[in-house]
Parts: sequence; C-alpha cells; structure tokens
Amino acid sequence: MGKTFLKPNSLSDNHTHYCPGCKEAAHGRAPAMATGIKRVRPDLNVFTYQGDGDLASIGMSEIIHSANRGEKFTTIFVNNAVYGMTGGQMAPTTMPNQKTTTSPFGRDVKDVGMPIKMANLLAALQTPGYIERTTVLKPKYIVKAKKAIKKAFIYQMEKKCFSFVEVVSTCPTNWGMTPQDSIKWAEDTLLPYYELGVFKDTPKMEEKNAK
Amino acid sequence: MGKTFLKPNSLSDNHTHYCPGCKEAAHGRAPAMATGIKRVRPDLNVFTYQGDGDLASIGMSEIIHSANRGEKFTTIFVNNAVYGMTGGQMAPTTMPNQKTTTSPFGRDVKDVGMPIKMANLLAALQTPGYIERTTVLKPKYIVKAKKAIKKAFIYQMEKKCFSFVEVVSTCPTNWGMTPQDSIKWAEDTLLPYYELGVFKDTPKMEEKNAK
Amino acid sequence: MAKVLMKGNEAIGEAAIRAGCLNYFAYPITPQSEVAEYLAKRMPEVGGMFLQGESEVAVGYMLFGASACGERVFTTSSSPGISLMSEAISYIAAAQCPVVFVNIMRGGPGLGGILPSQADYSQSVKGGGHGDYKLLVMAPASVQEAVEMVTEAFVLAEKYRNPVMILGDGLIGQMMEPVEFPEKVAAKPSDKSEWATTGMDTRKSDKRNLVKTLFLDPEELNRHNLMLKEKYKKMEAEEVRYSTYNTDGDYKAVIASYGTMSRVCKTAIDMLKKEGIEVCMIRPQTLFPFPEVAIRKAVEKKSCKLAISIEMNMGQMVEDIQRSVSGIVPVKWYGKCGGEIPTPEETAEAVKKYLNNEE
Amino acid sequence: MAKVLMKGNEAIGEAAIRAGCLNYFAYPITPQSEVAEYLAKRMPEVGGMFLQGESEVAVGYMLFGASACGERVFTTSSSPGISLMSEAISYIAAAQCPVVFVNIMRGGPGLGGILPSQADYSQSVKGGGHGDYKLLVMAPASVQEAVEMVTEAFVLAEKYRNPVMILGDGLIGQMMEPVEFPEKVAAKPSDKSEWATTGMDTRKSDKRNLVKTLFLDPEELNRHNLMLKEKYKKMEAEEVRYSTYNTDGDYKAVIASYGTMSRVCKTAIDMLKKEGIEVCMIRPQTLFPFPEVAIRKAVEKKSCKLAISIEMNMGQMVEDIQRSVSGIVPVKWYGKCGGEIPTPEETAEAVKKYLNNEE
Repeated sequence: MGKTFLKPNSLSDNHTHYCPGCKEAAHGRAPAMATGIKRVRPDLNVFTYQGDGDLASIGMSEIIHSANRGEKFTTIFVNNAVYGMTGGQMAPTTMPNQKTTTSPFGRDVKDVGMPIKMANLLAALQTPGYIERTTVLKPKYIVKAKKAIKKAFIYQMEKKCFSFVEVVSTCPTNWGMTPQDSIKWAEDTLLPYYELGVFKDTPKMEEKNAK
Repeated sequence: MGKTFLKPNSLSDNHTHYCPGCKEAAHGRAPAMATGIKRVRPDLNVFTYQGDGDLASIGMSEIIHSANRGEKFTTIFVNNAVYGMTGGQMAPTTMPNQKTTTSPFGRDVKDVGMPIKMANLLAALQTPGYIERTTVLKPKYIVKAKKAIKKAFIYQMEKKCFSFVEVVSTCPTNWGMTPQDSIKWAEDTLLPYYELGVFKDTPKMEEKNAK
Repeated sequence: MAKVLMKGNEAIGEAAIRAGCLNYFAYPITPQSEVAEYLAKRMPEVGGMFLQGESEVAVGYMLFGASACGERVFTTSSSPGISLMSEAISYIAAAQCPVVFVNIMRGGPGLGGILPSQADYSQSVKGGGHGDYKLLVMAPASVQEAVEMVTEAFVLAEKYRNPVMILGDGLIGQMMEPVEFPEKVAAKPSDKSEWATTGMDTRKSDKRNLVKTLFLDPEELNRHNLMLKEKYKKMEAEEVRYSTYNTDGDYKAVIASYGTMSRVCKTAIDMLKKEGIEVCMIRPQTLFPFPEVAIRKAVEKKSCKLAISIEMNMGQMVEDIQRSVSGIVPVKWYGKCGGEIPTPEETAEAVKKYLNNEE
Repeated sequence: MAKVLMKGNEAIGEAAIRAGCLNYFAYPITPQSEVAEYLAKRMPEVGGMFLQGESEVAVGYMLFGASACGERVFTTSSSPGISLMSEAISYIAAAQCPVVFVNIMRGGPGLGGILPSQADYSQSVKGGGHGDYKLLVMAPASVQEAVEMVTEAFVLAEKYRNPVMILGDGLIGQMMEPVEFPEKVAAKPSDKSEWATTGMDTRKSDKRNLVKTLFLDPEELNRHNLMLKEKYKKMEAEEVRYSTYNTDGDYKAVIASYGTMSRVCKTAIDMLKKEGIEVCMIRPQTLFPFPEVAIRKAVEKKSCKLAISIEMNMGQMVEDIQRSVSGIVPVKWYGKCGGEIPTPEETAEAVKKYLNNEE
C-alpha cells in the first residue's frame, strides 16, 4: 500500500506514527495525494514510499502524471520484483520466468511482456528533474542510495523539481529464499536488468550550464 | 471518448455502426477493453481510436500496460493538443503557452510541466513492437500515415505485436483558428516538438537480424 | 449585493470562492466543465489554486491530500466521474475529511447521455463506495439555491468533518438565472488543530496528527464505525432540510420531489388546483439526512390517499418514501430519465391517473 | 460426486470453471487473492485464460470487452476493488453484458481492515455506479452455497443479460468446508447471436451487432431505461430466493440475516429456543431482488412483535426490512463490523433485550 507522509528533519521513533503528520493513500494513489498536499501547502515536505504493485501497476498513471507535472515532492520506489503486502503476486517488475503466486510457472514474457523499468520510463518524460536507481543489497550500494535520497529531499526543500529514487531490494519471504540467497539472486538477476545510476539530474545540469 | 471496435477488411459505410461488431469503452479505457476482447478472441482484429485526454490523461495507465504486455491490437492516437469532445480543455499534449479553456493564460510549464510525447514514452518500454508518429497535416504526410496504419494492422493480423500510430492533427474549432491557420500552427508548433518517425519496429528488426 | 445573471456552473464556482474555498481540483466532463473553465480564470485573480487532475481517480486523492492538510477544497464532476471517485469518497469519509463534492448529474447508466438527470440519487445517498459511511447530500432546485448550498456545504462539512455532496442535475449547471451571493460567506474555518496534518511548525504543537483509514484491529475498526454512525445520527437529528408547497388545504396526495423536477411539480400542482384537485409537495433539500418525519406527517392528514415520488430517474427515492410513510398510504412513482424532463402537463396527468386509480 | 475439503476462495474459482467460464481477469487484493492464485494454476490445465490486470479499473473494462464478445467471464475482488470498478459496472449493466462479479467483502470504509465484513450491501444492492441499473445480488452462507451460486450466477447473468454480484464476506473466502460440486454444471450458453460482437465470420450473418451505452437522444435513453426497469421487475417477480428457519411456531420476532452472519443467528435461535423464546429467521439468498413479501408475511403472524436486521455492518439492510414490513412491527438492528463477528451469545442477548424493550 502506498503511504504519503510529511517528513520533518528526522522521522519520529514511533514506527507507525510519522510526524508532524501522516496520511495514507489508497493502493497506487500516493502521488495524487502528495500532489494535493503540495498544491495547497508547498511549504511542507512530502514524500511517497511505494512498492511494485502500488507504483508500477495500479498507480502507473498517478506517478507518470505527477512526475510530468513536476510536482515538487519525493518518491521512494522500493522495487523487489513482486507484490509484498498482498502476498507475493506477479508485479510489472517481476523478472522473466520468475515464479510468483499468480505466475506459478514463471513470468511468461510472451504473454505479459517484459518487466517495466520505472526509472527509465519516467526519464523518457521531459519534465521530471531527478531520477536515480539505487539499491541496498550491500553496504557498498547503501552509501549511494543514502546520497540519492538526501539529494532528492534537498531538491524538494529547494523547491526545484520532482525526484524519484528507485531502490532495488529483496523480498525473501515472497521469493521463498533465505535472506542471503535473495541477495545473491537480486545481484545476479535484478541488477543486470535494472541498471543502477542517475537517469536525469536537471538541477545539476542547469547548475553546470550556468557556470 | 475512446472507442474500441472490431475491424473487418473494410469498415462499413455506415458511419456510426462499424462492423462486424463495435463496442464503446469509457473515457480512457479502450485499451483495457481491447485487451479483454483480444484475450478471449485472439482471432478478431481490434483497434482503439483515442484522443489526447482519453489516451494521454485519464487512460495513461491502460495504454502503458496494454503496450507493455504486448497486447496484439492496434492503437490509433489522434494528437491535436487539446480535449476535443468535452470542449477544448488542456490536455497532457497541450503545447507550452497554448491557450485552452482550462489554461486561459496559456499552458504554464512551470506549473503543469511539459507536454507528454506519447510515442516516445511508449518506446521507453521493452515490449511494444511498433511505434510510429505520423501526421495528416498535408498530402505529403498522409501517404506515410496510411502506410503506418496499414503496417500496424498487418502486424496485428500476423499476431506479431502491439502497434501504436500517433497521428498529429488539428482541431480548428477548439484552437479558435481557421482550418488553414490551424495547419500552419500545427506545422510550426507541433511538428518540431512531436517529431515524426518510427520509434520502434521490432518485427522489422527481427526480420533483418534473421537474414 | 445586487443580483447578477449567471450560469449555474459558474455561480457554483464563484460561490465556493466566496465561501473561502480557494482550492479546486477537477477533471473535464460534460455538463460541468464550465466550472473548471470559470475557475481557471477566476482562481488566479483571488490567489486561489486550480489544478486539472489527470483523471477523476487521481482528483479524488488530490482532494483527500489537500483536505487532510486542513485546507478547504472542492471538486465538481458529473455521474461517471463520481463513480470513478467512489473509492476515494469512501476513504475521505472514513478519514473524516471535510471535502465538498458537486455532481452535475447526466443521463446514465454507462456513458448514457449528456442531458440532465437525477439518476445518481442511490449512488450518493445509499451506496457509491464500499463500507459504512454517509455523505451529507444536498439537492438545489435553482441556481440561487445552489449558491446557498455551496456556501453552507463548507460549514457543514467542517462541522461534522464529513464529505458533503451537492447533487444537482444538468439543468442546475447549464441554466442561467439571476443570483445573489450571500453577504457574509467566509465563515470562520473550524479549528483543525486536533486532526489536520498541518505541519508541526504551523501548529506549534508536540502532538503528531495522523490521518488514516486503516484499522487492522477489528475492535478498533468497529469502534471507529460506531463513532461514524453516531455522527450520521446527529446529522439525522439536526440537519434535515426541506420545503413544503400547498400543504395547508385538504390535499389528496403528497408529492415528494427535489431539484429541478420539483419546479415542474410546483407548476403541475398549480394546474391541478385550478381543476379543483389539491395536491401538496414536500421537497427534500437534504437527501441524507432525509425528511422522513415531514413526509410521514404529511401523509397522515386524513384527506391524503397517496404519496408520489416524482424524479428524473426510474424511481430511486421511492424506497425512502416507502420507509417514511410506513404503509399509511400507497406509494407511487412517476418520472423520466436520460434528459427527458416531464412537462407540468404530463406530471399533472400522471398524478390524476393515480388519484383516479387508473394505474 | 464426492465431497472435498476446500477453501472458499479456491472453491469459487473451481466452480466458475465447472460452470463453463474459462475467462478470468483480476487484480490482487486481500482477502480474495487466493482465487487468482488458484486459477493461475488451474486455468492452463483446462485451456482457460487468466490475466492479472494492472488495476481494478482496467479489469472492469477487460470484463466488459470479453463479455461483449459473448464469452463467459468473471472476476473476484474485495470492497475497495469493487469501488474502483463502479464506473465499469454501470457501463456493463447499461450494455447488458452478463459478467459475474464476486466481492469477498472486507472491513471498511476506506482502507479499513482485511477481516470479514458485510458493509458493501448498499453499494451492491442500491448504489455503486451512476445511473439507473440493478445488479442481481446473491449472498452465500457457506462454501457449498457459494459454489452453487457461482454456478447459477452464469445462468442468471445470461438469462437476463445482466451482471450478477456474488456478495460473500471474508469468511466465505477464507474458511475451509466440505464441498460437493454440481454434477451437470456447464449449462448450454444462451444464444448470443442477436447482440454479441462475435465477428461476422463466426456468426455467418449480415447483421452488425453493436454494444453501446451512449444514447444521445433523450427519448431513446429514456426508452432504454424503461426497458432495463422492466427487466429488473421481471427479476423481482421470478428470481427472489430465501430460506427460512424456525418459522413454524409462534415466534415473537423475525430475524433477517444473510451470509455468514445468518449461521450465527441460527445458533442464537437454537439457544433462545432452549430458553423458551421462539424467534424465526428469513435469510435472503438474493439481496436484489429482495424477499420483501416473505418478510412481510413473516411479521404478519400475530405472535410477532418485532423484526431485527442482523448484519456484519452498521445496519444497511435495515431500510429494506422497513420497506418490507411497512410499519406492521418495529424494525431493529443489531450488528458489528470490521472483522468483529457477533457471537451467538451476544446475538441472543441482543434479541432478548429488544424483546424485553430494554433498548
């Protein structure tokens, strides 16, 4: 389920009650809700935290249009190639031949197409300002992921642009693997397809050009 | 409003009753309806005929997912940079500073972003097979547009891939121009932004590679 | 203030601004697109905000987000567009956000037609989204009343922290009538500090507000629903609105009708009076809460033989009339739909036939 | 056929296949995802088709497209998912396409909870989408009955060319019970040549079929609505289904209850009987058409002092009971919602309190 909430300098220690105020949107609609917040209270810092089914399946329209309007909030997209909360169904990000509860014989790309690369897709729009794909599979990646997320929030606080940080992640439970195996599988299977990197960084480009 | 219908070798002369059977979907949902038809009757030839608001605004999710699954129908997208049937409101395809009934001071790209290039966006997906942008502004373009549409249907009949033909067009009524002025405006304003050409032709590529 | 001649859709937009609502999200759909077109020009003049959403589904959640911040916000749409907002409406009601919706109804079901209709009565009053929730539903019979109801809708929405639906038919949106805007409209916004997520800085508070609709603990969800139920009961006790027509004499039948249709009924009642046939009307101005007691009392008059629900639909209010009259008199229905508006003559004729037991 | 022990969700999927429905579109949502998971494996074995749609909005129109081709097709979802299909449901009803929907209801409104509920009664029976349309709504009280209703749903949907909604609560989907599948299930599909867009080649006909819901001419749209109304009247005359319990004696109250809740009521009635308190139950198996007459007749018994609607919601069927009893006896409500299921003891207690006039 997508969640949209307002972020202070640091989140509260209370895991279920973010501060200074939090809202939950329906499955897929967090970017629309974040748009609503930002349009009436541009001073508040807003981010959406969304999973595969939420962002790439049911919420496709909302994320594309929010990104394309250049709504000045931040989206963190956790891509683990499967629906998590509803119990491991096939997502648009599920890999070819990957088995899930609704693709028990493996994702058949002839039948349902190739996995959607959300960062690449959003980068095909003109407007969005900052798009990066990161991962948290190993400590060496985490530093970069942290930097990306920080940058996304700085751009928001500077009212610069829409920011999108995709985080390639694991889902041992729904993959039916040990945490260790799932890290290996993600590195071997997900990272070659979901290439890490910056897809767009308009504020940085503009800064360069201004120099 | 989107329309989904089944096309025989030639359409009926009766303008409101296509044959051998026709269906109308709600605003934006024609690709979902076409998916429903193709999945249960892959032998029928199906195409959707959609406008700006329909395809690029409310129907964004449906066209992306249908294209990405590689549904074997044909979409004709008439891009005239404005909502037509509801009376000239701003569309995702409306040009910067273009005045419409809901952007009376011109589209402000700082507020609502740049126009969406649908053909380019769909080409960023891995699956879709044939994507071309054409126009019917002048006879010299029409021949190409016809060829593109024909190719799209041939690919469908050969059960090869999803096909998408964008047709840049005019809307004199809602643009508040004479037909002649609107052709000039479209050539000067739309064509430089909505570049014509083939964005993807996987069957042709595969044929080449096979040789 | 002097009266001005205005199209209903534009007057609704202006009324919202004067009620202090400077935030508007909407998606184009006939026959209400003029609201967005009017406000696209007008909002910038008053420092307000208008955003055309990419779909009604998205607009529903934009409203939710904006309202959860404690800001006044509204939308306008028409029948299929409201269906697309059904999920969001359920969320907004569950989260107790005071969003104002305006539905300028068109002919249905499906794509239907673009002419006036009252066929979304059941959707607004009974069903719509999933779960136990109620909208406060108001039905204006003129452009003037639409303006007044929009004004009041924001006050009621905030009083109850509940979405309010203004249910107008296509005629209310499309016709031009002289209209006077209320002098003092911008009622003081209610105190939202207890619930709205306005940001810590703004509130200067340590309390962290949370707007949510998820209650995984069944006891908690049951309590939440009981609390909502109490709220709806309070509305039923305090917010029923209706007007009456020709109720003094010994009428033979009670007509129940709302919105534009009730104006036709008035003329029909006058026509019948000239023929010596007395008929009265109860016009619900709120459809929820429903004027059950008023209708029940009206049919209790000894001369009354009949209650007739007259609607621009296939008989959706009939069930509420049946509940209200509790078997005291038979309940009939007359109406047309999909843009067909019964004439006063047809309406009078239908009433006479029922009174003569011909149908 | 021998009985097998099956989870409700899986049994529903299997029943659809055995009813000759080999086309299934759905989107994941708890607590009905097992239907899709079961059919993802099972459909390929029987040459059937399953597609996971990108959203419930899209699934609604996939169903519409497939059904308009004359193919049997169904979906399963849960409360918020059905709200997202509201627009499509209105279109499908308007276009008279025989789609079967299954709603395994969860707690609402909004995101609510994932435990069993009956809070979408009004949405399914009264409102939901825009415009004048009705779904034929069936409420199973056991896994066995769910199987039977799914089987019959396709027959009824095709008989009336109307969408059918199976309204099950989360328990029906989640619990395991012994179930026997009907011997002869694949009823001969009805003749669709008059309306379905099956392709000219297939039909060998010159007639061009058109499936549409747009009627710009108001007279035509009115006629279309009158035709639909006649169809719903026919359902009311011919398709009302209900069962009764303990109606022989001189009962003091009539309980109306459906689905899982009715099983709790049965136990409560048995408990009350032991205490010498006679109470009967009318269990609607179809919610539309509603067993008005049966309920009215039940409360006409001299000994009867009361009707009580017992539901896993905040009292949505109450209004239909009120209409049915027409003031003959008072109508009360008891229930809980959001996953809280009243126990037989609580239910019996609530009935006793009402009978003792304590509440």
